Amino acid sequence: MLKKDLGLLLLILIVGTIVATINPRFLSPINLSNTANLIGLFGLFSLAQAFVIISGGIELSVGSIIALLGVVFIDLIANVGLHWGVAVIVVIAIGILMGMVHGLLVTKLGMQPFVVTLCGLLIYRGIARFYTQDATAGFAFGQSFPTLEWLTAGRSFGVPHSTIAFAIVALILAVVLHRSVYGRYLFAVGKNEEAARYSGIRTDRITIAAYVICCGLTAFASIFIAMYTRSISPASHGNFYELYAIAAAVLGGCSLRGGEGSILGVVLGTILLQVLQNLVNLLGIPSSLNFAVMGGVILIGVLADQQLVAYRQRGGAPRAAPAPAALQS
Amino acid sequence: MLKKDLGLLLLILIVGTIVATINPRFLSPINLSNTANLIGLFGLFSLAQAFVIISGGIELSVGSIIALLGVVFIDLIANVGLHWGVAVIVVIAIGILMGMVHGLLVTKLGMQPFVVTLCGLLIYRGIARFYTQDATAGFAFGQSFPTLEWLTAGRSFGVPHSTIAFAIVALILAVVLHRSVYGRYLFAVGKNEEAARYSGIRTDRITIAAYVICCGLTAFASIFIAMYTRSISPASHGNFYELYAIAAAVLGGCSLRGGEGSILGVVLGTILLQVLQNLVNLLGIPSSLNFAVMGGVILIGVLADQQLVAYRQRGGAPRAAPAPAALQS
Amino acid sequence: MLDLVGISKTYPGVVALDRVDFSVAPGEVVGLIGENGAGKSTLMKILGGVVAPTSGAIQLDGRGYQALTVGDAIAGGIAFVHQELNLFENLDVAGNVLIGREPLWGGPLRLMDRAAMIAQVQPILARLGADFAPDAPLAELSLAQMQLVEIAKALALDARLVILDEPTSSLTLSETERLLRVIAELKAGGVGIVFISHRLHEVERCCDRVVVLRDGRVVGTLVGARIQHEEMIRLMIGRDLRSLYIPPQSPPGSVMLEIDGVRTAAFPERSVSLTVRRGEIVGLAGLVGAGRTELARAVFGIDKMLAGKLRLDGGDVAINSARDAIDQGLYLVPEDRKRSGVLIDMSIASNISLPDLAADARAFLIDTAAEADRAESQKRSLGIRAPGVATPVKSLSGGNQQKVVLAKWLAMRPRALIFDEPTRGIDVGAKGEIYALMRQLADGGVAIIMISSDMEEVIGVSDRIVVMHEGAVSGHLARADFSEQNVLLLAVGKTIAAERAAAGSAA
Amino acid sequence: QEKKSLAFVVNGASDFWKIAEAGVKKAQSELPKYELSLKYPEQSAAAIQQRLMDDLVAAGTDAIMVSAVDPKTSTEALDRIAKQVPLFTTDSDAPNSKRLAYIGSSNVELGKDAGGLIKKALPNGGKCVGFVGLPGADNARERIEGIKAALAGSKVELVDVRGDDIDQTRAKRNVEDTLAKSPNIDCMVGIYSYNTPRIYEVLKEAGQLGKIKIIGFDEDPITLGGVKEGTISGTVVQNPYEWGYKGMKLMAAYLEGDKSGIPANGLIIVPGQVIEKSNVDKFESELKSRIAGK
Ligand SMILES: Nc1ncnc2c1ncn2[C@@H]1O[C@H](COP(=O)(O)OP(=O)(O)OP(=O)(O)O)[C@@H](O)[C@H]1O
Ligand SMILES: Nc1ncnc2c1ncn2[C@@H]1O[C@H](COP(=O)(O)OP(=O)(O)OP(=O)(O)O)[C@@H](O)[C@H]1O
Ligand SMILES: [Mg+2]
Ligand SMILES: [Mg+2]
Repeated sequence: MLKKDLGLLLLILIVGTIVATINPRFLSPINLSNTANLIGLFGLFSLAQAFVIISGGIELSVGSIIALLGVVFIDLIANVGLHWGVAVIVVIAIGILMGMVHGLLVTKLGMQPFVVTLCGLLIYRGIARFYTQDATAGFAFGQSFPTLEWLTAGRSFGVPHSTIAFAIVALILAVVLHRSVYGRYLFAVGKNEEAARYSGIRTDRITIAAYVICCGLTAFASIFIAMYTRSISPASHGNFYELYAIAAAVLGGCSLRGGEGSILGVVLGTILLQVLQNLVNLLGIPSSLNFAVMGGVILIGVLADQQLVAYRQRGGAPRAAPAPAALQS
Repeated sequence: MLKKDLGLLLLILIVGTIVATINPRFLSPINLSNTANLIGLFGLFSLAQAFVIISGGIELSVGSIIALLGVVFIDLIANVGLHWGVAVIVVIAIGILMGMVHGLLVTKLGMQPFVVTLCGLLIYRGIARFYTQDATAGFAFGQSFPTLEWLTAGRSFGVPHSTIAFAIVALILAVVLHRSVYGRYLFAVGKNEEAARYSGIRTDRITIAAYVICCGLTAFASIFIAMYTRSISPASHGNFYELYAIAAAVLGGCSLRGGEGSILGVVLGTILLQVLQNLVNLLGIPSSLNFAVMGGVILIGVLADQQLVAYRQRGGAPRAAPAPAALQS
Repeated sequence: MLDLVGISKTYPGVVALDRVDFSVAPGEVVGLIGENGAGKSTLMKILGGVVAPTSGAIQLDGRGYQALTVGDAIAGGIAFVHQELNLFENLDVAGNVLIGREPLWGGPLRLMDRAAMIAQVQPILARLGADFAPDAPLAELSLAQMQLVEIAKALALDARLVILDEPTSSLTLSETERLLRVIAELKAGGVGIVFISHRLHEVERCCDRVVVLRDGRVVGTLVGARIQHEEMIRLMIGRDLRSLYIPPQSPPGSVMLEIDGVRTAAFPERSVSLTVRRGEIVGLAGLVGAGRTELARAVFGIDKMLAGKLRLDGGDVAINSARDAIDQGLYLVPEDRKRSGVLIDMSIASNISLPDLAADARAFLIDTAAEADRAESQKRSLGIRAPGVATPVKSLSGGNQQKVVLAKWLAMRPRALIFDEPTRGIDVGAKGEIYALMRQLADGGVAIIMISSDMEEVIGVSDRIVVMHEGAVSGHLARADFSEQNVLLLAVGKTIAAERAAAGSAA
Repeated sequence: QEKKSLAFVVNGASDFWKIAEAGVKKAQSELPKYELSLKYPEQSAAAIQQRLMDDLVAAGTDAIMVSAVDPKTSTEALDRIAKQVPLFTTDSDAPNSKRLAYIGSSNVELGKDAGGLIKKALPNGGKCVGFVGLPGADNARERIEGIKAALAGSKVELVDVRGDDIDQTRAKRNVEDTLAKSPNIDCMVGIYSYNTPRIYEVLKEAGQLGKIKIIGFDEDPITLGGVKEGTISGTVVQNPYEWGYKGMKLMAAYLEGDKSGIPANGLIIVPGQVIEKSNVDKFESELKSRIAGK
């Protein structure tokens, strides 16, 4: 697992060096700080996604949750006039509730995660748009929440607080995933739910917990993102963010078949994706190619990684990952 | 399988009756014909998606393929001045090539379908936007291709030709899937690829063929869609269409775990989704709720179907589909 | 007809086969035996084209190959029944049997001829004595029935060489009997057969020649009259084996596990009651699909019980999940190892610690050192053959995987244990060890139910036999009345005179 | 010596900005000492546009003109940019931000112009339906507000506005469904540039051209063709070419220390234009020559 992460790190360093050579401003403190800020924002919900992916599921409603909860959060503090601390709690509570519902539908009613969260994607987006009548939610002029703003969008010693929050969350999740009993159970459930059940693991609880962690953390991220954009048009806010999250997790070594992945990998995956976005803008590549560059790098990254693995255990079957195909998601 | 389809049919009839009661114009020939037209357009690529889903894969690049090939098609006939017949062949050939590449990456290089086609989603969209420099591709005023227009967007006896094309394709695919050896092998590969390989089935070819059929048919659909909208803004054309296709397939009884599904089911799934879209407009529901209505109905539909199945084999485990969880996509 | 010369196969860290020579002639039945992990399946997979050898040559009908592909093997008339099932749950029986060789019509359209398929499969099923129709959905069959389908698949091929890798591991006596008869018919028709089994009496009965593998090498070949139990065992494990039955140290104690009127989904209208005492091993026999596995799953909390009660040590227990059962000290060793028994991608240590991870954890964090220690001691006491406890279970042989499942439970404190086909695919040496372990547990006061379709095992190991027929208990047998005849009569739903007496003494 | 670079950041991919780009090109030919560029965010989202601007500033851009995705609520983000480089807004203003000036038209005014066209097309009154991509977006709201203001007191009524999320298929289907739902509607208004051609096509297929009046916004070729043909009553266009051209010149002048181009109220309004059958030919040829770069 470490070797995989090393490869990714190397890739980031190579890309970074090339960009820095072409445009030295890549390494300017302001650019690094901006990129770090976005790594923090996107990293939070990418980590969240990783938990569900490791459990063998998928969470497609990330973008819609970010839109809906962002709208709710801003509405609560800007219009309803709730104290922001209360609003944070409310928003995270809603996130946890959503995770619970997703988890229950997946486990107790045996629905496929893809279907459940696809419906979530549609429904939450619809509610967000209906809630604001398609209008943009934002603060009135001069409306200001100094503490909240400092906490979410401020910087200390040039380090954005979103990045700090991300680092802390990543550390906690790394311990949970790689050292705790829950993490071990999660891997077991992701690998083979039936065998896990026969070993006495309450697999339903583990799976539900994965969705709760995912949606709760996404709710937390939605607050940072809302405070970053400070305005949310419910029709487009967070569109495709689930794809970013999944891409970061997959680049970072999570398998969509479940049971595989590491926090460090996801962190590196997020960094790579954000550096790529930064690169497109810094090198003056037409932004229309932004998507293509991202897709190309993910493809090459995953491919190179697999070929490396296959090369190391050379002599193996041509399939780099000779898992039984029934497991192909 | 038939029972499942019957349930869906019933749901469509119920929804239809309710809508017709509230607004009798639902049954007006013009509205039926319009809806049939859209069923044809969306049905073509939903059927395509079903093949890949049955093979145990997924094709996320549908929307981007529709955008890229639509742009290419319109550019070829409107600007390059190619004969439309040649352009149709070119576009379908590109689609087949895309399918081949996806299939090869999935089989020969052992990449996960989700990853491959996610990259396709990003790359094709990027290329489409770069190709036109983000400009809209469309016909000049008065530019007209009477035969092509009649074939793709015309109507005979009030029946749109897209619907006829859809019906013919559905019939052919039904024979291929349910009566031919290829279809049998596709089901086998989707359920248990390893066992299929042990049975001497060239599983790689079957899988590649599924992607080829999917992308080729999607290319075909992209022509109809391009001729319907007659103008394509590459940044937004076809956005989220992969979700429509997957939703229709899943509503129609395809399992994302592979190895399950029927053509009739997908046809009914497509019809339901389009009736829902129609309903939002006819009943004057705010368009912002469009997504939410769709999500809600998919959720209820899949849930009701599963509960029915579980009820029929009552006493069974609470999980309606007690497949080993490792298989959860 | 077929010659393998100097075949070697190495996996990272394991030499699975070491310069093995092997041949089969038309009309010959070759037995292939050896301990778990000896390399039997690997050798056959090379024959079947599933695995490529590291070195060596293959001669098939005079043509030389470096490695066969599945296509080559099928074209060369080799049919292969794999040790693990390779079936499609979304197809019916006929579809499974004829997969890859469907009768066609419609020329280039390559459409399937359903009627011809049914007609083709029907006689094969009849020949095997299967009690299900060709158009039955596979998902509704039990494991043993599926194994019959797997065999039917090989028969349908009209092969010239049939490889049977432990075809009888979950078959009961009568089906095994039929299979042996079918083998004899094939042999008479000039078909070559490779027969792998850990049930040596079957090997004794049907093989012309027996090749014994140990640690990837051929250690001996027995022909004709020399094919005998003792001889085979000595070659396989290099020593003699004790008899199966180890008498308990003391008579059984008070009732430990009481299953009272339990109904399961497979036979919702029938209920099962049975009791097991401390220190007792109760054999649960029955024909294929008698409902034993369903009962075990329900008792262990995997499936919901439709009705009935469970008592452990005299007290009512409510079991709604496997966790509840485990917390009560009631464990199950499941029938389908690959699917339910182990997590094949995880290490031996993680598998063993899984049900009782809390014991190796401090404040929710896993103490990996303690975990490895515990796994190490289990590995040693059960003789699991692996480079280390960090080895993924995936790379172990079937038998050693089964030992990992056992190790999982033995690392805890069982009160009652249900073994569902505990020695399925386990070699004789390891079997002996497992039986000794079961007895040791029983003597320590554990109540044991052993579900088994291996008549030798049921009769050899149990203190008492309970026979099930179509979802209900059809009779009890005390040790004095043990015989294949009696078990079979009860299994098909008949009663016997001795049964009443046994019931009187056992209840 | 390095050239100074000026960036025009738009709010999303659209043909509309192609015309502005022509203006930027024209300005480039007159400003050899500058590097001018037009930047699209890859998605029409505030966060993405913000990041694009951050990156541009980091990459050393000297002045930025932006059509903010969400100007009303992006004040602080714009201020952050304005602190580092001179910032101008265009298309839709953010009056409370520290931007130096706004160049563009007023969507409310455009809406009023369209309302005038509607009243002219329906002298006896009637019912109208509007079609738009994102009904909640500011530009859509303001245009609708303008239309309603102009129609107030007349016998014409805007009864519904259907949104399509900028999905052409849905845009067309919305028109079809509206026609099926209320066949005796009197006029249809295409509020986003692509809505009008979709209306035109559906009405043409249904044989309703001329019976149902069409009023549009912007200068899609089909729209202009329809106006020429007389089947589209008229369209209200803006002048993005001027925004691009004037804006760039203004920024260059500002960087050179000439601040005279900036009025005291910071508003440089480039009025929109009402295109009807009478003036469509002149407008079209002018547009063509501008895009061709003459
Ligand atoms: N895919 C693999 N990767 C690594 N090692 C393997 C693999 N398959 C088999 N082995 C090893 O090769 C050896 C031979 O295994 P094989 O399955 O042939 O044994 P077997 O004789 O069939 O045993 P059993 O009676 O338990 O089925 C074992 O040590 C096993 O661990
Ligand atoms: N998934 C299923 N769906 C429908 N019927 C099933 C299913 N699984 C088992 N059955 C049926 O339930 C009955 C009991 O099966 P069970 O597996 O408990 O039998 P068993 O005595 O353990 O036999 P075996 O030797 O096959 O394991 C059989 O008739 C079988 O066909
Ligand atoms: Mg074996
Ligand atoms: Mg059983």
